Amino acid sequence: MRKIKYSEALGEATLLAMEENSRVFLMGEGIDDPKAVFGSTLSALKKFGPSRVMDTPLSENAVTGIGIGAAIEGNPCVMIHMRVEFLLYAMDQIVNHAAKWNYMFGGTMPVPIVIRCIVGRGWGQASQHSQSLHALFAHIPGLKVILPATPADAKGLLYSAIKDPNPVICIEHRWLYDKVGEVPEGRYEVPIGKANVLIPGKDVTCVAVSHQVHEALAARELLLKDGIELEVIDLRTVRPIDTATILNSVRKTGRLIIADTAIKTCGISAEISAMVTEQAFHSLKEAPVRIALPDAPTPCSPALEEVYYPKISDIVEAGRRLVTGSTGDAVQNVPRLVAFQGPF
Amino acid sequence: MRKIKYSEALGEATLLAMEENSRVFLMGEGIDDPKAVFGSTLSALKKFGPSRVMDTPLSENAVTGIGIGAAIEGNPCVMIHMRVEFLLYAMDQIVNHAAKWNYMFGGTMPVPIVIRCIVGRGWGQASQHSQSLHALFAHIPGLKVILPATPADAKGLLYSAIKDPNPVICIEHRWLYDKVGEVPEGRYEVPIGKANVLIPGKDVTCVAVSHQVHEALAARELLLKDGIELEVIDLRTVRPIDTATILNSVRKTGRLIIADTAIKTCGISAEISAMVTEQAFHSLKEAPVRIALPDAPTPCSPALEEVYYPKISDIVEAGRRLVTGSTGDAVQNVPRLVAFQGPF
Amino acid sequence: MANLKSDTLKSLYTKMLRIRRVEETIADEYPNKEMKCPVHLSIGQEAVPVGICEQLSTADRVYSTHRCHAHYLAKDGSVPKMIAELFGKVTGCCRGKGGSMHLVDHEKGMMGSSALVGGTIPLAVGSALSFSIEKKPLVSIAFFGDGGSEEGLFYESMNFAALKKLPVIFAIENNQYATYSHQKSRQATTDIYKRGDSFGIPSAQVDGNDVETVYHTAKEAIERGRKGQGPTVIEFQTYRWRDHVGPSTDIEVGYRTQAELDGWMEKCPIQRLETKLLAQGLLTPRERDEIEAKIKTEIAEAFAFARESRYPNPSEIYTDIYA
Amino acid sequence: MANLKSDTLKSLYTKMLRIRRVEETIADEYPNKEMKCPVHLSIGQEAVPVGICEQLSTADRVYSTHRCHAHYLAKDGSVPKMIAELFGKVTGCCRGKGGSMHLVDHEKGMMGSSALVGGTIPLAVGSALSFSIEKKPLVSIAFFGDGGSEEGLFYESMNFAALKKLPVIFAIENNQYATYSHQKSRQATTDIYKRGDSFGIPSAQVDGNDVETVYHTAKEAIERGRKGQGPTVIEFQTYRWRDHVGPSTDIEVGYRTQAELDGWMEKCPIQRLETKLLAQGLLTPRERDEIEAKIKTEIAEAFAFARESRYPNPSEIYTDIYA
Ligand SMILES: Cc1ncc(C[n+]2csc(CCOP(=O)(O)OP(=O)(O)O)c2C)c(N)n1
Ligand SMILES: Cc1ncc(C[n+]2csc(CCOP(=O)(O)OP(=O)(O)O)c2C)c(N)n1
Ligand SMILES: [Mg+2]
Ligand SMILES: [Mg+2]
Repeated sequence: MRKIKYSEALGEATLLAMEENSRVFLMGEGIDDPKAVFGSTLSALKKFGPSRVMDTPLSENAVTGIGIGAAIEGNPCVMIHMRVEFLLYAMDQIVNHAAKWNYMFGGTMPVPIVIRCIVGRGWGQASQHSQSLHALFAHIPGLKVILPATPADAKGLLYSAIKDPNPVICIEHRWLYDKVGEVPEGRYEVPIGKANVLIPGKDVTCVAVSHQVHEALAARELLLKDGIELEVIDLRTVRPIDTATILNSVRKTGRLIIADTAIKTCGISAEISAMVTEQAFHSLKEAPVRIALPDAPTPCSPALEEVYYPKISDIVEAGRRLVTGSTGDAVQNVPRLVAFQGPF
Repeated sequence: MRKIKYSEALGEATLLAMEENSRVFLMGEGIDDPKAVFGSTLSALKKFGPSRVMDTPLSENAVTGIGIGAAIEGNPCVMIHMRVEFLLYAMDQIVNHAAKWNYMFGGTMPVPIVIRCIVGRGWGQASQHSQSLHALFAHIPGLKVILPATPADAKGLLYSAIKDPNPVICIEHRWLYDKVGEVPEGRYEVPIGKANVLIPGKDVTCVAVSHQVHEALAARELLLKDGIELEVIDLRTVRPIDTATILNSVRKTGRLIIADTAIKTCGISAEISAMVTEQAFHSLKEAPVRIALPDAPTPCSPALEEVYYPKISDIVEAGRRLVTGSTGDAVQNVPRLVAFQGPF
Repeated sequence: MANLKSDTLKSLYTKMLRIRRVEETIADEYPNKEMKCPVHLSIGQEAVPVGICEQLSTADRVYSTHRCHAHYLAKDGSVPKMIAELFGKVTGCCRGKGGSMHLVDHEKGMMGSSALVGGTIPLAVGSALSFSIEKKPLVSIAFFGDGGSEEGLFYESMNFAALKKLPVIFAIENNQYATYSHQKSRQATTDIYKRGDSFGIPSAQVDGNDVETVYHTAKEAIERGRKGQGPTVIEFQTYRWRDHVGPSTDIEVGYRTQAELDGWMEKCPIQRLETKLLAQGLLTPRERDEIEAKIKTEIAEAFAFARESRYPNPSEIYTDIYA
Repeated sequence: MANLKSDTLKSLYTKMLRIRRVEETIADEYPNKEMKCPVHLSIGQEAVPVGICEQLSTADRVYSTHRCHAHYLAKDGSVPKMIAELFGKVTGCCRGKGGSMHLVDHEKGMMGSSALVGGTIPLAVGSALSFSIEKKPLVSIAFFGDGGSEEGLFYESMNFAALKKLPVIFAIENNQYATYSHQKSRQATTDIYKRGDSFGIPSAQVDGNDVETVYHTAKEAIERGRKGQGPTVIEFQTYRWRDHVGPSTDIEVGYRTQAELDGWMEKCPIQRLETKLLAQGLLTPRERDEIEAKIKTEIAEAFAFARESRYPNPSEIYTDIYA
């Protein structure tokens, strides 16, 4: 299959949905500028121009509400924010309005909006530009929340999201944008709410989210050297959660690692742990392990970033500990995933 | 000890803090009106007048930021919102600014603000006026989050919060306002971050939040009839969580119920369950049980409200199931906690 | 300002009266506790919604607030479905899920109302954006109060609507109060409409208790919208007679005076039109009584319908969370 | 407008030049990847912060944005602590936790800067509220851009400040662009200051590349604030020479023309003042060279300091989350 970048895959999904439904449109700050949201709106812009790829003022709250209103009126909207933090200006519109409108009005008011946003990491972007806030949205019934981790999912999930009659938050990790992978051509849907068993393994289940999927895959290779097979599940969607796929796996392995890009406390990793414990307690050989961010804002200094983010070796050590009871020797030959370098 | 209402206890804490520090002030929409936030700002208003009990425009985002700015400048601010939902307009100021300011600036910028807000329930307040959103704040390092459940804690925790040099979110359940209880006179502090073992019990631990504390206490009485002793712990603070008190209890009982006022998925009940499983897995006789709201917005109709909210009997049944393996017969003589009646 | 036709005037009168009587009945029945939800009555403020909505088609849109009864009824919402909604019955316009603060009728163009002050302003602009994209000669109305005008959403929405020349009308019902706080204790300047000017939007301040003035001012704005000439801001001066929430009067609360209320009751929009119509012989006392009687029956039937309807099944908690 | 004293003029000149040279050095050094954080340079926009901050005491407050280098330096922030911060060193003004977008110096009254556009506007009003409560004759400055003026926070903050007559100055640096979007594609009307008028706030639009004009306009506003007469809105017209973020020029991106940039470079605020001072003999070429040399040394020392400083210990991740 031909390979393309994650950013291009996002673009393909967008273009496809816009071609199929002439009422679909895009909105966001500077999304029609030459950088085109790291290339992801480029093809749409070329084909449909700024009338359907609409630049907006720096007014996240109203603009999100306007997108919601247009969506209710029958123009499915793809709203793009360059950082997930900017959504905090629009929390009222998202949580109190988009998530409630159809329910509150007895099913008469679907809201087909997709809100795309990017998670930053590295190059000293610091406390206000590096948060992973999907747990905030995962707590809210009425929303769907996806985090595509591969180019194929970027296309398939985003395409499904644009066609979905409900508000979908699509959270994209900045480090994924340049990842290259096989992506089906043409119409390609990945269902929202279905996790993906990327590689089976019999010893330990690792449910990973967003960029952590790639860390889990790398950890799998290292663990194989110790004779430990990690089953890597890409969670893909954090609301609704695909409990069946996770439970199937844990019932088999009896051991669970959850690798999240967000803060640990009250994160999605807590939910997965609690849900599995609730439903498969007697299958569990050991307590589930959460690999996530420490309870601190993101620091700027490269020296602190280095220790702030969990590492592939953390997953490896957790896997060893779950199987052998000990983290073992220092993990050797840990690959370095491509880091994003400034200036932005 | 003399008994007073929860609302009066809030008022006492406020007055005390304002008397001790002449720079403390209150802000909020209509907090100086004759209803005085259900009486809780009345004493402050009488003593200090509208210059220190300041009415504000309906501009939650800026007003919260202004409170933060005044707090940074050295005027500790108590900001009051009549519903926790209104905070969603101010999420950026709370999460991106208040929670980060001291950290980001290397410890030079403490933010002594308390943000009080009320959780609605009942009388058809519906989807936009009945949410319990403490998990959103509990996920954010840099914030502290308290939910006083008793008049004594209303005084002690709020007083501690106002003296705290950090941003504290204080979430008050509307049904607690008229509860009467013993409250120490004069200076009275309850430390933030300490859970409270309200009644010891050897069989099952129940960690309860806010109004659920009272449901847990009622459930305890009913469970005693079955010979089951529930240890009721009032969590009090959801960030930081008092893990030691919870773990001590679960290590003793081996069984855990978490009773929360919020949505279950990604709620604080998930965090408690995950944390306990992580740290006391081998003490657990059964999987922790979460009693919380279903994954749906709040409906208006009284017929739906009735089934939407978990009941005392749910805690009783969970307790029985954990101890005996069965929920047993229908629970008899369940008390009805006083429900709030309209019009507001 | 051309004179309105007598049919139009009678229609305006009937609609205002209908709103008044529906709300008065709600107030009377409220203590029976069959309507278990907060109610925010518009008694005294009927002219604004009626004067505007009289000129709209069902494809034109209205977005409203916590105080939404009058907007819903002016946009031809059904009375039985409204009362059933307040009763929490499955026959209500939201199947009992919304209650008094969330009236809706998609087919009539009543797009819903929010309990978050200011929350629907951008939604109305969203409808207007859709009309503009689809080149439909339709308009969208954002109703909100003086309090709502303090939310940043209003300014962000005005800028966007003016920038993209969208057919939206920002219809501000300035009743001077937000709950019990007077506008002067919340706003630096009380001429809200001037803030519209500063975005280059045609803006006006008019008597919101004179339904003919409302009609004429809205007419211009609607035409402007339909022609693709962009948004309009209209500040309507009006006054709420009852308590902020609940069925009663509230002078005893102490935030306003009886004299102030009396002054505004003299400017009752319905009485004003009735006096004029009677004086000019456009309405006879007998016709008036017939209208009253018809409304009375309609309301009685609506309450009977609400009472007889069943509550939603418990399983409805889980329906319509997603479309 | 009285003429400024030559000392003041020289001070303005020196401060602007210092900012320019610091930022040019950052740009030159940036490719070495020792400064691992996004940098937003103010080159071309030095007159606004300098013209205002020259008149402030350390007890007066400044709040800033992602583009905060010039504000920090104009408010007498230390160059070595700034460069160390960009290097992520523990000797930085935030102990390495903040980076280029978050410069701070509490003792100098530089209260911090936010990477969220508009985010610091209400914080500055908060300082002004504190001054008003405590009856201190101090002022607080909210610096932000044309983009920031589109956030609802600006309007909510203006209303509050005007209502409570707070000593805050809304200092808008209108450089016409937000990232690569021109103001005209984001705003219905480009005279931002008029929106201040609509709240009854004295508002003005002035040449932000003429430091003397900046100084005089700010002077009035500061005096008004100190006297308890309330806020002022000033829109300064200026222009950014470099890319939105990063060290380079950006004509090749294609969103603006070389001609437009050239036109604004001719209005260089530093060159303008230098030409005038030299012409009037208020500055000799020799003095100018001395100033340049001094700045050069200062910067070299700052970079050396940053390089020699150590990184924060890993445990610092957990310090200062709470005070
Ligand atoms: C965002 C938000 N803030 C505060 C409230 C509480 N509240 C409900 S109605 C109201 C007053 C609104 O005043 P106005 O907009 O003038 O409308 P009116 O009630 O006068 O019709 C307030 C403060 C709310 N519901 N939402
Ligand atoms: C709330 C928010 N929205 C968007 C952004 C992304 N962003 C960063 S700087 C910028 C442009 C800001 O323009 P302006 O306020 O004019 O300041 P300038 O960069 O021109 O100095 C944008 C859109 C952000 N950081 N915060
Ligand atoms: Mg009002
Ligand atoms: Mg700009």
